[in-house]
Amino acid sequence: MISALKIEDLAIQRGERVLFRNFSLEIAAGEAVALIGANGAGKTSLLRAVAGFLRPIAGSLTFIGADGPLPADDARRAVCHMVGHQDGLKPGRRAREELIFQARWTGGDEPAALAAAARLGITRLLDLEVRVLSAGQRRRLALARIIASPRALWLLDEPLAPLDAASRALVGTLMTEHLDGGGMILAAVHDPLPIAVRTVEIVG
Amino acid sequence: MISALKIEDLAIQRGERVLFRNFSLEIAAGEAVALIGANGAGKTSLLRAVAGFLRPIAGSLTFIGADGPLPADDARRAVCHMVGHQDGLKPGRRAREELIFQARWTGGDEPAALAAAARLGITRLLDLEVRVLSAGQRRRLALARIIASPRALWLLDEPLAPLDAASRALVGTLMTEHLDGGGMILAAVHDPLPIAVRTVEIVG
Amino acid sequence: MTVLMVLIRRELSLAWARGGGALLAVGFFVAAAVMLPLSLGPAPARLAAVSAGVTWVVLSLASLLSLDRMFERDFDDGALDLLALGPLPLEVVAAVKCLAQWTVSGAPLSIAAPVVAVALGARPEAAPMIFVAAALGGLAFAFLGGTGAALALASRRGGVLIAVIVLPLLTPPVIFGGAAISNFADRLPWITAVSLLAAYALACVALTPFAMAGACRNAQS
Amino acid sequence: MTVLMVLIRRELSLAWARGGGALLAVGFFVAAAVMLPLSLGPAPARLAAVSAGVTWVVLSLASLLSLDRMFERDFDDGALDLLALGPLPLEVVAAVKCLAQWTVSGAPLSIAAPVVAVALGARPEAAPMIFVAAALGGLAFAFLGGTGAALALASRRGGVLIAVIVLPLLTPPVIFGGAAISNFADRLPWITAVSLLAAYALACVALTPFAMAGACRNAQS
Amino acid sequence: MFSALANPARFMAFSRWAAPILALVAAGLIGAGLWLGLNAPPDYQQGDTVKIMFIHVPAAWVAMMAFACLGGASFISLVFRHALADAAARAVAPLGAAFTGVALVTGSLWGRPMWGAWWVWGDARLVSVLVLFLLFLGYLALRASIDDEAKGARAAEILALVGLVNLPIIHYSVQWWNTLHQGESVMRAGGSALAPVYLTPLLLAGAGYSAAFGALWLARIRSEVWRRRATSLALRAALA
Ligand code: HEM
Ligand SMILES: Nc1ncnc2c1ncn2[C@@H]1O[C@H](COP(=O)(O)OP(=O)(O)OP(=O)(O)O)[C@@H](O)[C@H]1O
Ligand SMILES: Nc1ncnc2c1ncn2[C@@H]1O[C@H](COP(=O)(O)OP(=O)(O)OP(=O)(O)O)[C@@H](O)[C@H]1O
Ligand SMILES: [Mg+2]
Ligand SMILES: [Mg+2]
Repeated sequence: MISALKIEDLAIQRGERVLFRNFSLEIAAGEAVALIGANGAGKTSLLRAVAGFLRPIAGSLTFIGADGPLPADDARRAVCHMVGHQDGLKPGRRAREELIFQARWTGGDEPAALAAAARLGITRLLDLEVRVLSAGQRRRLALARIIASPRALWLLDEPLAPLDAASRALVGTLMTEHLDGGGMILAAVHDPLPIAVRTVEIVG
Repeated sequence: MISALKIEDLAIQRGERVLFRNFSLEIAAGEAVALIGANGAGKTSLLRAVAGFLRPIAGSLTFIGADGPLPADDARRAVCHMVGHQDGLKPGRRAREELIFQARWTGGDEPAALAAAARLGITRLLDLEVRVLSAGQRRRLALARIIASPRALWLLDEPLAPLDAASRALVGTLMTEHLDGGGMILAAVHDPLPIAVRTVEIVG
Repeated sequence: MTVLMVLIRRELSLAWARGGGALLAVGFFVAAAVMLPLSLGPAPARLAAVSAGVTWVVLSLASLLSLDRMFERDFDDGALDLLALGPLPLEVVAAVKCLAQWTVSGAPLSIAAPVVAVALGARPEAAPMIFVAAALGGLAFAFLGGTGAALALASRRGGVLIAVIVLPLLTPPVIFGGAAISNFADRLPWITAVSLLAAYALACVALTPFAMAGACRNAQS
Repeated sequence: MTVLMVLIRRELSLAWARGGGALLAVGFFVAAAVMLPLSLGPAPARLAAVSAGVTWVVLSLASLLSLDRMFERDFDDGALDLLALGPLPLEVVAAVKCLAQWTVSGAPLSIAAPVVAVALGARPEAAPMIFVAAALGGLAFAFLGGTGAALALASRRGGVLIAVIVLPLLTPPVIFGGAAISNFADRLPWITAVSLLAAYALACVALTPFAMAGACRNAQS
Repeated sequence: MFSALANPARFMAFSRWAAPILALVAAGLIGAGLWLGLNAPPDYQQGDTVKIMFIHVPAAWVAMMAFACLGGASFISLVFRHALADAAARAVAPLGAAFTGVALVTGSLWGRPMWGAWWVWGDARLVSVLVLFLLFLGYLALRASIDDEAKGARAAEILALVGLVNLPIIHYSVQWWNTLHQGESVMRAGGSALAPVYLTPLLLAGAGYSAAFGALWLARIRSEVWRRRATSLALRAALA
């Protein structure tokens, strides 16, 4: 469990282009940050840097635990949940297989996975192949995964886009619960989130 | 060019489940319809039925031209543009190759494709591989395609989700121009469109 | 440029990238040919006796490489939907895909085949027939492979299906081709075998596009 | 169930679906073996002389089938990102993927290989060595193929690259294996060749996971 | 010395005079080696064809050395993320391919009179050298096929490290298999099997080839560094 994420003077480059420089942000336990910015500003890139996929060209990313900074790579494997533009679900497999695998892989178990599915209202869909799910159902499946295993930091990339109004409200509730339990959320969004958040803009 | 699309008493089944029955809708030239409904209600399925991918179990779909109903399959090949959840862009190819091919395939040409790219502000990105584009840039590329070749009926599945505010306004303008030219739009959405539209809800 | 040309150009370039095109198939084939003497040990006489036949079999395997993905990518990323909304029917699209596959892998292979066979010790007189058999056979392999790939689209167990569906269909052209090559080399009558091979290939070209288009439509719905 | 077991089960089932698993590889292999005598014409002696070597080459090719997609799907659909955020390092994930690939195709192939070789006329005494060579070689092929597949991830020309990258690396095990089989059958000393093959396979198993993980991280960034 | 040269500015200063000096040394050594070699008496078995040795063998040595250099530079670049090491790796690959090509062609020319064949597929040494050539090409192809330069560099470095396994295989191929190719004769336990009339020019040519390789490599690294400076300047200009 971590108590804060500290981003200091971060600079990220993609290809030949520096997307942004001197980006600083601190997220404490129980806090949610909505990341906004134009298309191509670098929201996804920032999330990927936090998750450890991109190496920043300058600045630092620190995961702070109860006793100070943690080794970043270990911390990531223990605390990060990510739902990106690509959801990592295999079209040819059943929703149940995918959910249970992904829950277990991040430290959850089968009952937790089924409970998460129930929570998101997709129990009925679990025996379908992922390929036949509607866009919103599929996103709910991806979100069920992060409910199924408790990890402190949620990195979400436009999590609500394909969801209907009821599901958005539900995800709002789930986010609130996560924050109340000391979790953190960093979400890249174009539309406002259904919870109270601090908004941070990325400018190139 | 068609002057109206007429959907009468349509019923669609996916797998074992009938999604909806007795769905009727008429879209006239210059009109836009926003299709709303819960996740899994069948918005995408309806769009795919209009495009001819799904065969309805009951009811009829009629494309009406200047001199009455047209043979559906020929009409589709001549008037339908579709931007679905999957955008049909190949990650490994350059944006330019993809755009020009798709424009030509639907009856446009290279200058029109480049003009469309300029219109959507992605000229600078044309030499990049599709895989490195951000979600919003990629969606703009998919939309540039339908601007590049004039077809009367746009079938759009959540077209605005990954776009930033400026691009949404721009797409609103493009839609208005399309409608002013006698086009039609049928768009499945969860968030309101930036233009005045008739809203139709799908209920199972 | 007509829309057909546009499609052909695109499919050629995709086929090239997808399977590694010519280079992969030819590389695979040449590698196999190189490995053969390595794994047999250098005993030219043993090798020469079987070189034409072995070349032909390895060739048929090489031309199967990456066939299974002919439609899968387009299906998964939605490109097949866009193709279906274009001016040409899916039957034509499917045929163009198979021809593109043949052009980037079958054709170069059929040029490489006689060279490799002769390098392995086949009699040079057999070379023209190896070329003809490889070209015709490659056509049949591409269209049959495409059919298997399209049929497997809607299933969760694509690969298995392709094996079960395609391999039996591939056997006749392999037999005809092999007979044509060995008869030709042995100065026996070879016309029948070649005609059978050609007839089979043409039948594949003429008929399988309908099967492919139907299978694609079925998967899309 | 430990998380490693969870991963292994998933990768096995994906490998099975991806390449058609055992059925495709073995089917492909048996088909090739059946076609061989058909295309050579019935001349048992000619065939028998080369059967072990040919089997070995066809086997090495068959085990390359569908290797190229080992990482590509996971990369394209984002699953690789999720795997990277799990408890086990990517090196382990890569190794498990290759082992899964080997289990669904290499292992069944190495059981089929001696049977096929003997059916083609190889001396039954050679069978055990064919099995050993096929099993060890298959291991090397799976890990080297995976390395090529991972390296090609970031590129637009995946297939070609895999060929250019992997084929040279495959040559040594093919040579070692071929030598082991033919020496064993000829009652010549075979220990060196087998040890070299085993050493090469083990080196692949031990070292390439680092290359694969590095290549995946590089592509993800 | 390496840590000192790791600084690009210092490297550029050093290589500026080191490259031409090495080139001169190479010219001298190769000239001497070839002169001695071509004037050596014909071999009692091989006749005059033995003289191909003075081109073939050093080229083969340098080809292997080049791959070792490629592997070393790639390793440094991968582990220490040192830009100069990457430039060095990139610079050495085409050179290595060229030397390997020379070894293959001269070997093949030599093989025709000696073994009666240009090429023998069953020979492990020949094939493993061909594999070396293909690995160089693979390295270049991989680099070229990835648009993002940093990513391409990294992927190619990984490949170079994996390809290092081929080096011992080439070297020991003559021992592990019964090849047609010459066994170890120069550098083997128990002293060289070669007569001094041949050995001296061979060693001279070997040293000369190595110096030529060094000179070319330095020059190529220099131009690579210049190319990078130019692109980054152009980029800065474009962004400004
Ligand atoms: C295409 C054909 C050939 C290739 C690829 C080739 C390759 C090589 C290589 C890589 C080496 C260096 C081995 C090492 O230092 O570990 C070498 C050395 C040598 N080669 Fe060749 N060779 C070929 C043909 C020939 C022929 C035809 C001859 C003469 C009959 C020959 C004679 C030698 C000799 C005498 C050495 C020095 C051996 C030693 O001292 O280790 N090579 N060759
Ligand atoms: N390998 C690369 N080479 C060149 N440019 C790249 C590369 N990868 C990403 N980019 C560029 O980096 C920019 C940042 O992309 P990113 O996905 O982070 O944006 P984003 O803020 O998430 O946008 P969106 O709102 O559209 O999702 C884009 O302009 C993209 O084109
Ligand atoms: N082959 C199939 N078998 C069973 N059910 C299917 C099949 N294909 C689709 N469905 C179901 O059909 C329903 C309609 O899906 P559709 O994609 O049309 O919904 P949607 O209205 O677009 O939803 P969203 O807002 O989430 O995009 C979903 O519940 C889906 O699970
Ligand atoms: Mg984004
Ligand atoms: Mg939908």
